[in-house]
Amino acid sequence: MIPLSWWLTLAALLFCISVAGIFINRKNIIILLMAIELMLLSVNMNFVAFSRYLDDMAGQVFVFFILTVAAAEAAIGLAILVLVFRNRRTINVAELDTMRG
Amino acid sequence: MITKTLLLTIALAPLAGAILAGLFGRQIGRAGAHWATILGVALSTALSAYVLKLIAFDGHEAVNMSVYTWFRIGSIQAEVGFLVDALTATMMVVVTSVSLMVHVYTIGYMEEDPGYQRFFGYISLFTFSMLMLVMSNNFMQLFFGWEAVGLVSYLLIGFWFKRPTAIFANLKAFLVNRVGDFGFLLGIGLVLAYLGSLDYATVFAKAPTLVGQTFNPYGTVEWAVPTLICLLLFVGAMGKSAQVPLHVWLPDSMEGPTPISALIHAATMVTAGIFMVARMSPLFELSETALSVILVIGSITALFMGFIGIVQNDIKRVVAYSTLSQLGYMTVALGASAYSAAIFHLMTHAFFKALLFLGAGSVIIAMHHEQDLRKMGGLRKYMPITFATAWVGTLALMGFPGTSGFYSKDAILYAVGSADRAGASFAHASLLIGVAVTAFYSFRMLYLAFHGKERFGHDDRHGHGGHHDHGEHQPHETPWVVTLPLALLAIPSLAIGFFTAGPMLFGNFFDGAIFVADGRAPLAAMAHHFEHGSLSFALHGFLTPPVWLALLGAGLATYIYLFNPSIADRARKAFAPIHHLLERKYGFDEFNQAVFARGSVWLGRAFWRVGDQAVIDGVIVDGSAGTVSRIAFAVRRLQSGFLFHYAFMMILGLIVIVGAFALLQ
Amino acid sequence: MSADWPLLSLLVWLPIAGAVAVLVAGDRNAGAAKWLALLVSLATLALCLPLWSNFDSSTSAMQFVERTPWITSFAVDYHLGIDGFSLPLIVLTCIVTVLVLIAGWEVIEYKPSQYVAAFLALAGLMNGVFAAQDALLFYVFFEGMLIPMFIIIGVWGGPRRVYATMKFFLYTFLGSVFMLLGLIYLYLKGQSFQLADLQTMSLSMSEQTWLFFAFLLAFAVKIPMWPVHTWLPDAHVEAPTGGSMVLAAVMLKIGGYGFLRFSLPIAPDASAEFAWLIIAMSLIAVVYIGFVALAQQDMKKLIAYSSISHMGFVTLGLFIAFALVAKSNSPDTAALGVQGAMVQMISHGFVSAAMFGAVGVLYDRVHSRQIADYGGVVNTMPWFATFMVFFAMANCGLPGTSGFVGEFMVILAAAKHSLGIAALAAVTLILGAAYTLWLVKRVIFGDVANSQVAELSDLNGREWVVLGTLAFFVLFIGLWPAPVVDVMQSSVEALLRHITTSKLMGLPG
Amino acid sequence: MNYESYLFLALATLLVIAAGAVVTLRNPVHAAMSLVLTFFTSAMLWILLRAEFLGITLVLVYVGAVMVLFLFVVMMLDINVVPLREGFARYLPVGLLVAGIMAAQMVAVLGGHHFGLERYTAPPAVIEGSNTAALGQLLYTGYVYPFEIAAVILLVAIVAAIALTHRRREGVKLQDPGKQTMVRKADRLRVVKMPSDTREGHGA
Repeated sequence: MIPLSWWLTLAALLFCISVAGIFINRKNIIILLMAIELMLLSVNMNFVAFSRYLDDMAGQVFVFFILTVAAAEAAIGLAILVLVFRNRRTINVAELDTMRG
Repeated sequence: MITKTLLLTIALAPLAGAILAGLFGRQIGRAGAHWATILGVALSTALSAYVLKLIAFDGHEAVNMSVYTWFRIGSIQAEVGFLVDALTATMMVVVTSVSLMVHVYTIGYMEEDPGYQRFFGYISLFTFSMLMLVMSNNFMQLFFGWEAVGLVSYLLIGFWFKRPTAIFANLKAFLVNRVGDFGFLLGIGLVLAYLGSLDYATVFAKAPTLVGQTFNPYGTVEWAVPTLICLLLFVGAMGKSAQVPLHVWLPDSMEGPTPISALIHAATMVTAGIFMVARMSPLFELSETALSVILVIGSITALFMGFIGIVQNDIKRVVAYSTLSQLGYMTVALGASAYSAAIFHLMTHAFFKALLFLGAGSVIIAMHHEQDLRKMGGLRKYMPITFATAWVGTLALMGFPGTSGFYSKDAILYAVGSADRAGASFAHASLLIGVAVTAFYSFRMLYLAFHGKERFGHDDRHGHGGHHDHGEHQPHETPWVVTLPLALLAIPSLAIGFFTAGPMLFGNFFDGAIFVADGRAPLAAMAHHFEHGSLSFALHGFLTPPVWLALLGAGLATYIYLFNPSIADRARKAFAPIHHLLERKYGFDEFNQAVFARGSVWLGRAFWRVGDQAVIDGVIVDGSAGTVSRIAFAVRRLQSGFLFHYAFMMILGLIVIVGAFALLQ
Repeated sequence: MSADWPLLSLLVWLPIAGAVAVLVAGDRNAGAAKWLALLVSLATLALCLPLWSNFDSSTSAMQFVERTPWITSFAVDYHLGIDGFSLPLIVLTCIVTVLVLIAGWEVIEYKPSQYVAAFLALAGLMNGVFAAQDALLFYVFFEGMLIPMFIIIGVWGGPRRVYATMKFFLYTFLGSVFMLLGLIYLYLKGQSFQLADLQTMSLSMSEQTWLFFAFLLAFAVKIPMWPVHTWLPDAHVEAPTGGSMVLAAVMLKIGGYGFLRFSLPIAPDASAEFAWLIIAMSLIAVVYIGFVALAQQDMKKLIAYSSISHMGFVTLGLFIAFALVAKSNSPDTAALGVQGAMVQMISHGFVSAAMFGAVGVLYDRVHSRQIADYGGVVNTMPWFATFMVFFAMANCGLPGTSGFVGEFMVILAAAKHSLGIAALAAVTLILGAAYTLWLVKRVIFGDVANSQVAELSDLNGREWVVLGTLAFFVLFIGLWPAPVVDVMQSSVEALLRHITTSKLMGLPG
Repeated sequence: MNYESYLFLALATLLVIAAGAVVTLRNPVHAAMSLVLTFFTSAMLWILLRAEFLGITLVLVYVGAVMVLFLFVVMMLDINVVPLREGFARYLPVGLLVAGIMAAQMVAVLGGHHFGLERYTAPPAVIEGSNTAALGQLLYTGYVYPFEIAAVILLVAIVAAIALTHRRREGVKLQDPGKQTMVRKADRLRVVKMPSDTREGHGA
């Protein structure tokens, strides 16, 4: 049988990969957005695993909501990305630092 | 009958004159100004004489009344009131009469001066302040008069405010007086602290309770309270009567016009200190040490200031240093508990010193404001009256038997001789030498100015001859307005001693006012010579050492300055170092200027630069503001605007939290 | 004018209403605005007459009391009342306000109506401070008063005015915040903001110590006492003449008044305990600041430092009273000390206002405050010189002027306590004379220094009125201080009786 | 080790590889594609966990909508990839190191010790009733308000996305039927008086 710890480890790995992703390519916003999607996925993984092992549907309901929010977030993220591109002609994070302190 | 209105008129008449002349000078014009003030002072003189007659001859007892309450706080109260007894009456007469002479004299002296009305306003304001000081019956009003007199002397010394030396001298005079007042106020504070009241009557009544008390400033040091109080009060007297450490302002005050030198810096204000000590005799009698200190300081002043008098070339400065020396004599008299002798000398000195000053002023007018003795000589042909009166003044100053100076100075010498206090012998010796020195410099001045060949001749006329028309460069006698006061002052300089010596020194004239501890009879020695009247005492005088010394000094001066002037130059070269020392007045001025004046300004600048700006402002106030902005700037750089920086920080935070969670498990 | 008129509320709100009216009148007709303001200030001054005449100086209880609930939830009342301490200060405020309005008549061209309105508001608030008997109401007026002054210095000031006014505001505000903490603590402990209750509330020693230091910080900045004084010279140098006059004449007194109303009665034991600290700070203020004043090149700065030195006497007078009462139990000398402090405050109000007024007269003509730019002013402005010398004499405490009365009393009281303190305090006689008369020598006396001094014109009518009135008061109090002293005597005795009864009474330390 | 665990391991490794590809691939389109693969694998894993409704939703919502959006955006914006990759090599070690530390920490916390079989017994292999019904049951009773709010969030997201990116570009010719119908004769017709040009000489 698959112990719960395997699932959690898997989700943790996913999470770390997305963190690495953010660290590695610092310049491309799209990859960043994807990495965030990946993080959300790993969180959902945990939820589902827990709901399964604790036999409590609440976890899955929560995943449901996370999905909606994630979708909304991705949509707006990309909209902003498009706008940034239109105004700045680039999405290279290194060149977008006008909002500094 | 002495009533309050009488005393008020005496005090306020000069004030009214002062206000009229001072504030409304332009309206009432020059004549109006001097008439208003002269009338005021004349009225005051007449009434003072009347009061003196009542007290001295008609046996009117002392009057002590309060005019109005200044403030009352519980048991402590300060009033403005008058105490008129023999001492006050004498002082009133001296002050008002000399002031009257000076007022008349000023008409001539300040004739062409633009500030004519202002000057008259000031001298009658001075008379008012001096009267308030003399007539007061409590310490508060005494202090009021004390400082008011200092103020007027400040205004008068700096009368010609265009002259930088004058406005330097008046600032110096005021500040040195203030140093004296600093001690004086502390003395008054202690009097209030230990005797609970400011009123003379209660203070003198409770004075004996002070004897046993001690004051310990710190640790085990014990100071006798009466000595402490008396010394502090004497510091005030030193400031006002220009005793040695605080004498530096008097020579400089010659910057003021001559009338005020006569009035303030010879006759009245400088004697305020002597009057105060005499008035406080019940306190001073309690402390032996205080009296010896007074004795020593007085003798130092008398002797060493006399020496400086010898080397002075400015006619007014010679007389100024002679005043300093005579004040030393009076202080020594006080030190020897011979308060009546001190007051007696104060009175006689007021007359003949005023005479000498006004004489000098008359010479200055004649020489068109030339004050240097080396440019004078042989004036006796041109100014007979001034010459005669100058001789009278000099004889009185020297103490020639019969003159008033002789009686008062001998009284002091006898008192010091018989005093058995610590420092009395030193004082006696220095006074004796002082007599010779006094005679020497007064005759030196007389001869340089009036005798010998005319040194104001034609050779250096071109120096500042420009503005004179040549016909009139011969000096001529000053108008009657100037010579009349000289004559009037010459009479008391000669006669007053002869008549008043008896009653004042040995009679019970001062009984109510001056208190001498019963163990001491300073003037007993002199009394025994004085049984059969002052004339015989005068003749007897010729047999006593002081008169010989005086004649010796006079003779020496006569020989040097009349017959063989070259000796003076050779002497100057021979004793060059001493001469140099005397020239620079023992370095007091340079010392004060360097240490106190520049020192305190430097200290002020140091406190300000370092204390205020660097420490308080720099570090604490602006400093804290500065650090806040520095921190803010540092934190600002954290927000670099780059997305990945923010991401890193989030993730690092996460790692730390998870790490902490993991460790804490 | 029987006492049923709400005199105190009128005194507080009439000027403020006047200010609003003047603002409404606006800059269009500046002349009307200025005349209206003068009218209002004269009316306020007129109100002081019935106040003084109906004041019963035999009792130390509060008089002309007005009390209505204000913030009921916190038991805060709109509670006004005056006793011996407040009355002279209110009268001083009204007089100085009238004079300041006259002084700044033609000088201010930039937005004159707002300038005048600010002063009226300031007057009302200051009267409020002196009349407030409710701690919170006092605090509201205490803080409110800063705003008009902040504007006056900030808008019509000199070149570095922003720095000066910011420093002035933050400094005072920092201090008063701690006072607010104290007040809140007291409220929580005693459920009331009334001063009377606070004063009678029994507090343990540690509470008192904390409260004492909270009040000390608030009022030390205000007086200003030695370490926290550096805002005053900057504020004075940059403030316009009128602002300087009011700041020196009245606002410094609120610190002293605060000690009398708050620190001493509410925390008597702590005050007694730390009296030595305050005495030391005051003596430093007198001597140290005296020397600093000697080294100044700017006239206003010199006078500002001199007022710090003079205010040192106030705190000295107040806190010797403790030592005197405790050690040598002579209540009369203690009363002398406190009276000396009060008289010193009032006289310094007139003298420093006059000195700043005088410098203002010169500044209006030559637009410079540096001593070096002047010399021989007496030749072209004889009457001004007379006034200046008179006020200089008052500033260095010459008897016959009010400057002397306060210092005389405090030094005498100090002498009873310890000669050393009296000696240090008396140093001001020499230092005060030194820096003031040196200033007079360099500015007034001497030959005409430069062309500007040559074409100076003597005082005009307006300046005559201002300097004349101030001279009258300085001379009056100098020659006859009895009326001022008698008004305060019963309150002083009540205060001394109050502060000598310890508040500990068996409470834990 | 039964069949289920083998399946799990296979899918897990595939998932990890796909996720690794997402973050490391050079071309954003390839990254998007590998993200799609990741979502598919995780859907399968969820079904393994008997959460089939969510698996399907995941595929529908994410792969269907979100990834399409991504691809759409990636292709629309002609992104010059080169500069975007600059820091890749330099930061690789740091990234891996940080990820490694985190992974180690998490595994230490989530490892067998806490969440092993003995703590969480294996769930029953078979569950009666459909997962969707159970989810629906819960959703429409206990979580009605959150459900409504989720709907509103989606609406807001839609409106926001449109509002942000919508722009009115001038110079775009488009018809406005409303205006067309309200036209009156005067707007279109203008009567001009012209001199009649007779034959000889072209008019006066």
